[in-house]
Amino acid sequence: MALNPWLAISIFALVILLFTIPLLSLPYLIVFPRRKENPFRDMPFESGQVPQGDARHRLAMQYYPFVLMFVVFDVVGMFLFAWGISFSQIPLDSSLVVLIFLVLLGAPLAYALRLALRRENW
Amino acid sequence: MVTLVSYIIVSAALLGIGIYGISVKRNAIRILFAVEIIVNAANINFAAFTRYLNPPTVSGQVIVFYSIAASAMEAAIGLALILVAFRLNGSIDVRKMDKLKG
Amino acid sequence: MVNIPTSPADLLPFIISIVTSHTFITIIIFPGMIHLTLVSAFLTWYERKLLARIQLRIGPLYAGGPGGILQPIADGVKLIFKEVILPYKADRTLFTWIPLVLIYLGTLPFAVIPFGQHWVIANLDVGLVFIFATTSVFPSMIIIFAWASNSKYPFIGGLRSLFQQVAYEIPMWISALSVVILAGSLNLVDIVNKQAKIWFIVPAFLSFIVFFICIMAELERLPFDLPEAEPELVAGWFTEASGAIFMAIFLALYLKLYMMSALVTDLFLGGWWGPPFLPQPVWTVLKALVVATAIIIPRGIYPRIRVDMLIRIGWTRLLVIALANVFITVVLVNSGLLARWGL
Amino acid sequence: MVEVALTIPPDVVFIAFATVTLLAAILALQAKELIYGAIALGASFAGIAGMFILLDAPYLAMLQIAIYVGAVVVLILFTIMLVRREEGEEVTEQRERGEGAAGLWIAGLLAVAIAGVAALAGPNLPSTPPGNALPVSQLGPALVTQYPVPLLILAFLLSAALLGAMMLAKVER
Repeated sequence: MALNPWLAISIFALVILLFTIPLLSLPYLIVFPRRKENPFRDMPFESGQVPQGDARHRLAMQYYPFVLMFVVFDVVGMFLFAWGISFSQIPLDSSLVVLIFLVLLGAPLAYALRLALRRENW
Repeated sequence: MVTLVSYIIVSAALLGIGIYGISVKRNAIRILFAVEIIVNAANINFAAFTRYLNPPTVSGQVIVFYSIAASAMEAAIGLALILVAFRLNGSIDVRKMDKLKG
Repeated sequence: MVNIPTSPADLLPFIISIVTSHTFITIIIFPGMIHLTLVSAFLTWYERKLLARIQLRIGPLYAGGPGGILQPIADGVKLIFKEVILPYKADRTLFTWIPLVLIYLGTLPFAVIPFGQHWVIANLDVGLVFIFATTSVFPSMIIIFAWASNSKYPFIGGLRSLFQQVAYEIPMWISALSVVILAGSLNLVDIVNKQAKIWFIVPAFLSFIVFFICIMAELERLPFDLPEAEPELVAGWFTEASGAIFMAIFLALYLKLYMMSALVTDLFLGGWWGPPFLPQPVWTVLKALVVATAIIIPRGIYPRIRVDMLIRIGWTRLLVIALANVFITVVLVNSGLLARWGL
Repeated sequence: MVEVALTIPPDVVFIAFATVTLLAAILALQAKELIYGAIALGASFAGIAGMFILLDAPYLAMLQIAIYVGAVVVLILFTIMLVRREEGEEVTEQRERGEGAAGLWIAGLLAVAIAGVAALAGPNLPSTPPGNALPVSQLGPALVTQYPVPLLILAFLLSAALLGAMMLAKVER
């Protein structure tokens, strides 16, 4: 007997909730009501140093181009998957479009990488 | 009973929320949120209309495909612009982006 | 169809019919929760024992059973009753509930991973994309958790984790694409059924290598464990996690390890296919454990690589190799070389 | 015994997804901290993905989650963390009097107008979808045989966006 797969997934999701909610409610039920303020215990862990300044400081720019490239290639990946499922049903000359698509994206990717890997840009 | 009209109503409500965000908010990132919400409202309509077409077709789904890709790129460019504006003005408040004002 | 009982006499048959139904067994017992809890607990013990053996130590020993195999239970009891320390100015809501989301993201993909012809929770047509969609939510949750704990080590670790997972996700997908082209389906049951005659590791060997390297990076395993480099960052993005929260994150990470191993098994190593003296699910679990061993062993052997090398490998080498694999696969499929295996 | 078919009741699920989508969209615009706003935006997109599943477009749903929740939200979080002030202050939303009410009025009017027109046209619109939905494998052929030109234009769009955003964000020297 086959259930609708999405229904099965939602039942599974509910079951996970039943298993994990008790685990993570414990801090709310046991720990947090009895907390006493203790500035030394709640200090962020920095190997014994006294923390200086805010931890959420402005982060380094050098990771930004890679996140950008990820967004672009996420889209490309999803398009390629849609083409890949039905590769055998598509005539080969139609698949040429995908080849052109990838070639068109190749040069920008190379240039973007060149920009991204130069440390003085960020 | 879920009909085509229910999807259109949800989409119209999302459009309303998005337009409210664009017209009232001052934070550039929130305006970007609002634009994304509006694009998604349109996507719901495309997917709903193509599902209710007879004979069935996937054209609407393909349009949503391109629309999602385009709006992801729009977010990338928009956020880069916000970064530049922050670097120039020290703020992402759109009312303060008035360098051209005499 | 479900028979709702109307009289007390019907209650017992009703419960029996529910408990013996395919849905209940798959969700609660076999590919579902009990199996997952047991295997992920086993993996925590197994990793410690294996690393100890590699480094000529003994490892867990005293917790009972052969070789201290009950160690995970002792650990779990200890961690549940430990105090949860909330760092100064941390965001309490996000700090306590993001681990739940992480467990969710680690467990939900098992809904579509088949362990046997019928041992699958949901026979979903877009199964593979479902897995990729759920795993792609990991990086944002990690960076939010790191931000919420308001401490410097977690924040740096979270950033590293983010850009590492982001860099290796794309080559991973694209190397899986050649499997999709070979099988002509995104349904994992169909993909494994196509491997009855030949495992996809043979026609798509390079893809397998790329995929394996990418999941090592996705799982933050050595030599790619920069996000939790102990000498530099204490414990990376979960430095501030303690007690039940630490346990939840730990569980989520081991679930993800097992999930990726099972995924490799189903995509490349023929899933449940094997000599018929063992039942199908046993083959899948055994192969997945072998893959997990292969993922764990480098932790005892190799040093970690540098950040810039990590980026270079991911975005230049692996992406190009993965794209080249797609073309190799297209040529292979079209040349008819694989026709004798029905591909 | 009463036999009941175990299926998804579409009305309940639709209402649940619609509520999640709309409430999360409102929260995305109104949450005090931008980080919470970004998370709420992700939840809203996930709700829309649920609606795509109800509309028998599971591939679109997965695309929505992978691209929006997986990639765009990461980019937004990253930008939020980059534009924080040094002293840790978020940009405040100060608003002149009457502005919020006016925006709400216009947006509400527009939404009600569209919904009203749709409801008036309701009897003429099809109320039930045609029997079988098309399988996922129909999407690929439509993409490369019916719409190849948009695909190539998309390649230009992607490269322009990638290089443009990178050139904008890089430090001028």
